[in-house]
Amino acid sequence: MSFEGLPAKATGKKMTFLESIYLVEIVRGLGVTISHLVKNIFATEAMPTMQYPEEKRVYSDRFRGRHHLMQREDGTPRCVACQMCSTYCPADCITIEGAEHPDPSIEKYPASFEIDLLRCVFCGLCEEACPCDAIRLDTGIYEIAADDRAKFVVDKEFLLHNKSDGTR
Amino acid sequence: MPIVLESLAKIVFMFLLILGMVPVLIWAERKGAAFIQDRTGPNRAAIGGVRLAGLVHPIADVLKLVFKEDVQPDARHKAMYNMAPWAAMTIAVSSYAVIPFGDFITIAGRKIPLVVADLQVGALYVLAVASLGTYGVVMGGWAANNKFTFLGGIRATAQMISYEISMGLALMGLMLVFASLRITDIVAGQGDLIFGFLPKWGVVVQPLGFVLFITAVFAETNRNPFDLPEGESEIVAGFHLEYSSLKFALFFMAEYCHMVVGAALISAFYFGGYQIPWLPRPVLEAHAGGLLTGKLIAIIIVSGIFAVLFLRRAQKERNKFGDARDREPRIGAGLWLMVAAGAAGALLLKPWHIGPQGAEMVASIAQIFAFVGKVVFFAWLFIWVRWTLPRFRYDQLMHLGWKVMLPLGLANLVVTAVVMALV
Amino acid sequence: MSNSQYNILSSRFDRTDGHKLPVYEADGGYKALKMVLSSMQPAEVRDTVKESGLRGRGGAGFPTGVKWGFVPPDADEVYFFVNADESEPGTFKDRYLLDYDPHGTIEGTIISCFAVGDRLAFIYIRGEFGWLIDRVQAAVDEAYAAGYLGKNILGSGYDLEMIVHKGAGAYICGEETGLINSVEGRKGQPRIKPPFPAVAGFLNKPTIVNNVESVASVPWIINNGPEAYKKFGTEKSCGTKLFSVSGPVKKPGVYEIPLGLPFREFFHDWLGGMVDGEELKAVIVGGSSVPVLPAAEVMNVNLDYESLANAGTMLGSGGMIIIPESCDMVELIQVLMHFYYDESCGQCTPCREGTGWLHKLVKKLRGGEGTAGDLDLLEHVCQGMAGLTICPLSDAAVMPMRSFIDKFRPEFEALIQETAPVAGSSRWPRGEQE
Amino acid sequence: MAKLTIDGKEIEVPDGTSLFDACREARGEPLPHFCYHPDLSIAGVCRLCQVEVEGMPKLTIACNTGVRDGMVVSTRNERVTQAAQQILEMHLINHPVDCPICDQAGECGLQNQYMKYGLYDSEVEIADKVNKAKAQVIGPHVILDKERCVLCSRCVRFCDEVTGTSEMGIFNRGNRAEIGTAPGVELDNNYSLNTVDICPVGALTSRDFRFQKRVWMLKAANSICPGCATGCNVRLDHEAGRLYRIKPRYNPDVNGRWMCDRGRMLYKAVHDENRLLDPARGGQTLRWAELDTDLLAGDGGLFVTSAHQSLEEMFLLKKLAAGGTVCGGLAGSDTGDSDELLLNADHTPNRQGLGLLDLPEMNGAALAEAISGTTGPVVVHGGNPAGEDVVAAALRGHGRTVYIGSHDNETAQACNLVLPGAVWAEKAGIFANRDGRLQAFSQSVARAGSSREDWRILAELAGGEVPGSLRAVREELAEALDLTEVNLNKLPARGLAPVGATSGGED
Repeated sequence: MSFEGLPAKATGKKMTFLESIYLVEIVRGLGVTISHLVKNIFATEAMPTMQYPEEKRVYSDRFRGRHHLMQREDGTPRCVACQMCSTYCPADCITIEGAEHPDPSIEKYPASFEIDLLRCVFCGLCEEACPCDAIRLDTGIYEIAADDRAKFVVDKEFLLHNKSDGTR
Repeated sequence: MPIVLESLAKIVFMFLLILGMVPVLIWAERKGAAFIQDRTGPNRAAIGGVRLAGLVHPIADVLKLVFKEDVQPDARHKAMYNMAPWAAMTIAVSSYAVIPFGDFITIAGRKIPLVVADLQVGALYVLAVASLGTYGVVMGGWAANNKFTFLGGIRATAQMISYEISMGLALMGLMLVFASLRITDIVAGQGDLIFGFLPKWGVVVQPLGFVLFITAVFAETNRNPFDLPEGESEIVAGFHLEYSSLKFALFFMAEYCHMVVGAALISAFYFGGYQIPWLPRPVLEAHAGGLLTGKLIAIIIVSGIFAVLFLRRAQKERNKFGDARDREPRIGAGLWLMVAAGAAGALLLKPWHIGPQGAEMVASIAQIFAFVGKVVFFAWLFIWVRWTLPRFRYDQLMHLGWKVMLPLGLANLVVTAVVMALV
Repeated sequence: MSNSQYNILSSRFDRTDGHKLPVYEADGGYKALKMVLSSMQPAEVRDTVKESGLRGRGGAGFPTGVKWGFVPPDADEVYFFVNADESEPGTFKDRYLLDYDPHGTIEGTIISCFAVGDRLAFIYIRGEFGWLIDRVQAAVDEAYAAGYLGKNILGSGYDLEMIVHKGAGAYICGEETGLINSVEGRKGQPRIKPPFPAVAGFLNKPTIVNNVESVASVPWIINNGPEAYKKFGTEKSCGTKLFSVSGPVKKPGVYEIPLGLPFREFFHDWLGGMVDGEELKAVIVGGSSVPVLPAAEVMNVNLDYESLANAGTMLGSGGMIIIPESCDMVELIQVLMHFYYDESCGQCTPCREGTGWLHKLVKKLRGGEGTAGDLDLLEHVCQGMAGLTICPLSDAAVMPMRSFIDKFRPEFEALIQETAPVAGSSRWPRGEQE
Repeated sequence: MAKLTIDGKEIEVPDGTSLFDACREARGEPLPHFCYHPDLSIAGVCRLCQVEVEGMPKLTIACNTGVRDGMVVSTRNERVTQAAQQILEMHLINHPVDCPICDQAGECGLQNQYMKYGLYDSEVEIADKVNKAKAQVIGPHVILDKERCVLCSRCVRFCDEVTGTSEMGIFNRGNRAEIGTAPGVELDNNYSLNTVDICPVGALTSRDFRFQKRVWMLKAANSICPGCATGCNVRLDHEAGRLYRIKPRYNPDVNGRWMCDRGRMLYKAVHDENRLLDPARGGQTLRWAELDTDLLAGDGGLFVTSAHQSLEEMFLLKKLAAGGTVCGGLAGSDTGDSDELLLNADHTPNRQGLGLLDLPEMNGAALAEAISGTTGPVVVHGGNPAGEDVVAAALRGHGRTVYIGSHDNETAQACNLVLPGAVWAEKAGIFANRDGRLQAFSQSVARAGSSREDWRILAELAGGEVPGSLRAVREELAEALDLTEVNLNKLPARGLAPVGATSGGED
């Protein structure tokens, strides 16, 4: 679709009589739409529509998909429950409860970490706010569906293993 | 007794025609909209993995709507609420009674006029039933007891009143020209030629009347650009907001029935109905054999071309998807080949040697096809316009109805009357 | 090692058994005390000392008589401390004094206590000087036995008790309030001033803390009069001063010199120049805490307070360190920085964190991991430490650091040239950019 | 008075004021500082409050400088701000910057001052920092993180000067110096959590509040501690209907800047599982609407309030008991530990209020007798008189007993009708402290379950002429107390000192 040739802004030009009775313009409009129709019938392949479940659009690496919590080497979350993300979150969708970690070198860890995906607006500010690089929206998952509201509230275990390779 | 059978047969035919067109129109609406907007449109519903370009969708829709839960508002007016969709549907279909879909057909020596009820005041009947059409909408809107549905009903009423007048004025011009209120007369009158070459169609003798009429019909059918009763952007879904399941389906179907009726009225009043231009009935009957042969040959050629195209595509895309859809081009090719084979089989019956009785039958069927073809075109026009024009604002709608179309309709009537008086 | 010409303090360094009371008395010891107790008023003693122009020999150079005058005249209790917590690297004059002439210090202390009206005196000796404590304690015991200490000294009605206090080992206890804290049993760290100790010090009573050398000069001044004392030295820097010289000179050791002696003369004539095969590179004149002077500059200075201040350094405690050409200045500063890092008491933030940072940076530099901005960073750290703390330890670390970079920058730069400068490292301050 | 010029602004302050306070007054905000605390001695170790005094060659710290007439001081010139910035940088060199897991984040001196005076890029690698012990439990209430400490010594001075217990000290020297408790000693005095309050950084944090909530999410409400008769002014920090901690609020006439650890833990009672949530008769839960309207029908009756209730509630109960006997509750109940600083032996907040309204307390036997002796209803409002067995037995023996209270206790068990009242954090009211000082507290969190404000319950029980609002109750109360010129709805911030009494507390 090209916008070339269109005026950059409304010109405020007076309509001619022919234009003002509208009929000719309607016919011209019909011509425009039918030309699209005809063109597309004979060039189905050229249409930009993707056959979604079979074909998938390749998104940029920066695409913000479903969140995931980064793990330390031992599989525990990197998150230290500082609640920067929940503080910063414009949708107020992150709920964290901190607790004492048995390992004194970690000190604080999230006893629970929940994200309400229905509230989330995928703005990525939680990533920005995180001082530990613990939360990322890098799974690339955009197919988020469930048959129950409660299932959209995902917990720490889910987020820890929420990978784009489909292993949850 | 035979006359009852006759009428029943005609009613059934009309019903099948209209109801048969509804799913096709829905399909055309969706696919047409999609192609106009550079999309592919619905193509998911499939039978055994074969998708048939979305043709299965209307079936799936019907199944879905039939089996869906019928959610009803607590505060509805029960009787009205239940009646409304049926009213809409019934009224939409009933105006068809007076529209001739052919001249006549002779079966078993009986010359049967191809119209359900050849009323003397057919045109008035049309106007009357059309204005009843709004009742379904108003009832539904009011009975659901919801602000949005109510607004939709109100809008429908106001809109109907505004455009009914223009519609009537436009038709009055036509009645003056053909000097009859009987629709069969009007259609028959359009078989003539004026100046020896121009078909005496309503659109030719009443061009302004045609414009007013078609605009009014669009408005009466609540189709874009006049679909304010269901203006999504302001009142969610308007009058049918509170309807679901089969009742919603009825409203939905009523809209398409309205479209078919509207298309039939336009064809009957302004495009010669079943008349084929330059081929009046006697000429048709005289050359029936040749015409039929030519048609069959044309069908063989065209369907052959399509079959070849599909075969090539089948060759090319043998394993494009890796599932049942790879069979679709082959099925298409098979269908076209069957059509070609059927036509070729018909040729074997030596259609150029049909007798006078056969010729008359062919002529009748040809005229029915002509009528159906016109109806299909105007039904498509409804769809086409919908995906071309934006919706009016309500004040624009009223302005157009009262301050443009009404004066123009009056002027048209006066001018027509004067011309008729002078001629 | 004394020079007979200047024997105010060092006359008895060569004396056999000079630390013993009979020998001291035989040399005319306690004569001044007897004179003071028999014929002078405390105020007279204070005036005499003030007139002599004696300046504190601990490093700051504050006139001793003036300091005594700060004691409120109506104070009921006054305490007197002799600061023998000599821990400055390169300084070992007090140790000599107490080792060879403890009675000189004790006599001076008694006179000073009399002058300020004190009844209890402490000699605070650095804990590492184990033998010295025994020796001084023995001398004090002798003095008690001889009636120079205790009740009614020499029948004058003046009482004085003297305690030899063993320090617990921190450089900062040499700072007067740190010393007081230490004796009180608190953590040895300086107190915030005001109030100054002369007004509220030990147990919140007026307290005078004087260096050993200052106190030891007092008997001579009493005996010979302030005028005689003023004959030595220059107009503003009166008297003689002990210098403890270390480094590869032919004759290192403790020297008593008249203030104002040209360094060139001291170096060539007294010290005998460098040992063979070494060239003079630089001199730290007054102990490790003062700025260093390169050879070219040091040859033109005189050894007195004013001349050295003009040259950009300080007389300090007289711990002169002679640095030969073969010495790696970066290594030297690393040693010094380690000293201050280790000795910072940890009270004031700039010093506590700054000394550690300086040490880390110098260590990193010397390890070859220095980057282009490091010298600027060192200066930046110094700037954040200088003059912002309770006591001068922070300045003591900053002064050599700054002077080493200033005077021997090429040696530092040589270490970091091999390392590529860090690109895009944003420098202080960032706030303005935003 | 001394006249001095600070940043070009002339101000006059009394002689003996510290330059720090003079600067605070002139600037409208304090100088950067960590070690200075108005209630503690001067340490002068953080070195942040450097100012330039005309005539002095070096910068000087304002906290240890007295004002002098004619002093000209600059607090914002380049030299001063640069020094402050550099000293702040020194503070942060060995700070772990673990703000994400630090409970102090949000109310931290280092954070605030960095944002104000710092804003430089750090020159120190994390690996170069000096490591010290983290998360050391040093007492029943306090946890210590030595790395975060800026060695301001406020806690040391607090323990030396305020409590006199001297548990804390600074050990080691140089940048190895660290705060700690002496070997074998725990920071276990009754005021240990005040060290957490005065700690400008996250070195000392409360074990109780640890990791419970980020402080910036908390909202604060002013209140009065109900723990003892001292009536410390407190701030209730709450969020989403939950109390998280209690902090002292400055009131020089009552508690200064301190409060005891016992008082700080009282918020737990608000969210206790033991709370009464619904009205109940004989253990059967009711709805308020199902209560009989003629609960108090009959002659006389006994009405027992307690020293835990607010003045308004006592007053209303007294009014309610027009024809019956009124009693101030169990004499000598809720007494316990005390100390010389703040904690009073009387662990009720409003026993003086009983005196003001002339409600005598009874001992157990007398109360039991009074209960058995009345034929009318017995209304027990708050407290736990059935803690004494004779009273419990008497209550059980009486047919018409009503308990209005907040927690399920022996009295609630013994009475047949139980009405859930609000705890002090859930309602507003006035307490009279040990000196008779009237202090108002306000509601901070929503009431638990279907409990109601006590004054509303009492007003409804009374029926007939009931005041429609707490405001109206207070107006009547003021009249009854003969405090006509005082507006009880708007008590002064420091509370209303009793007429004729000396200003209480440690002024």
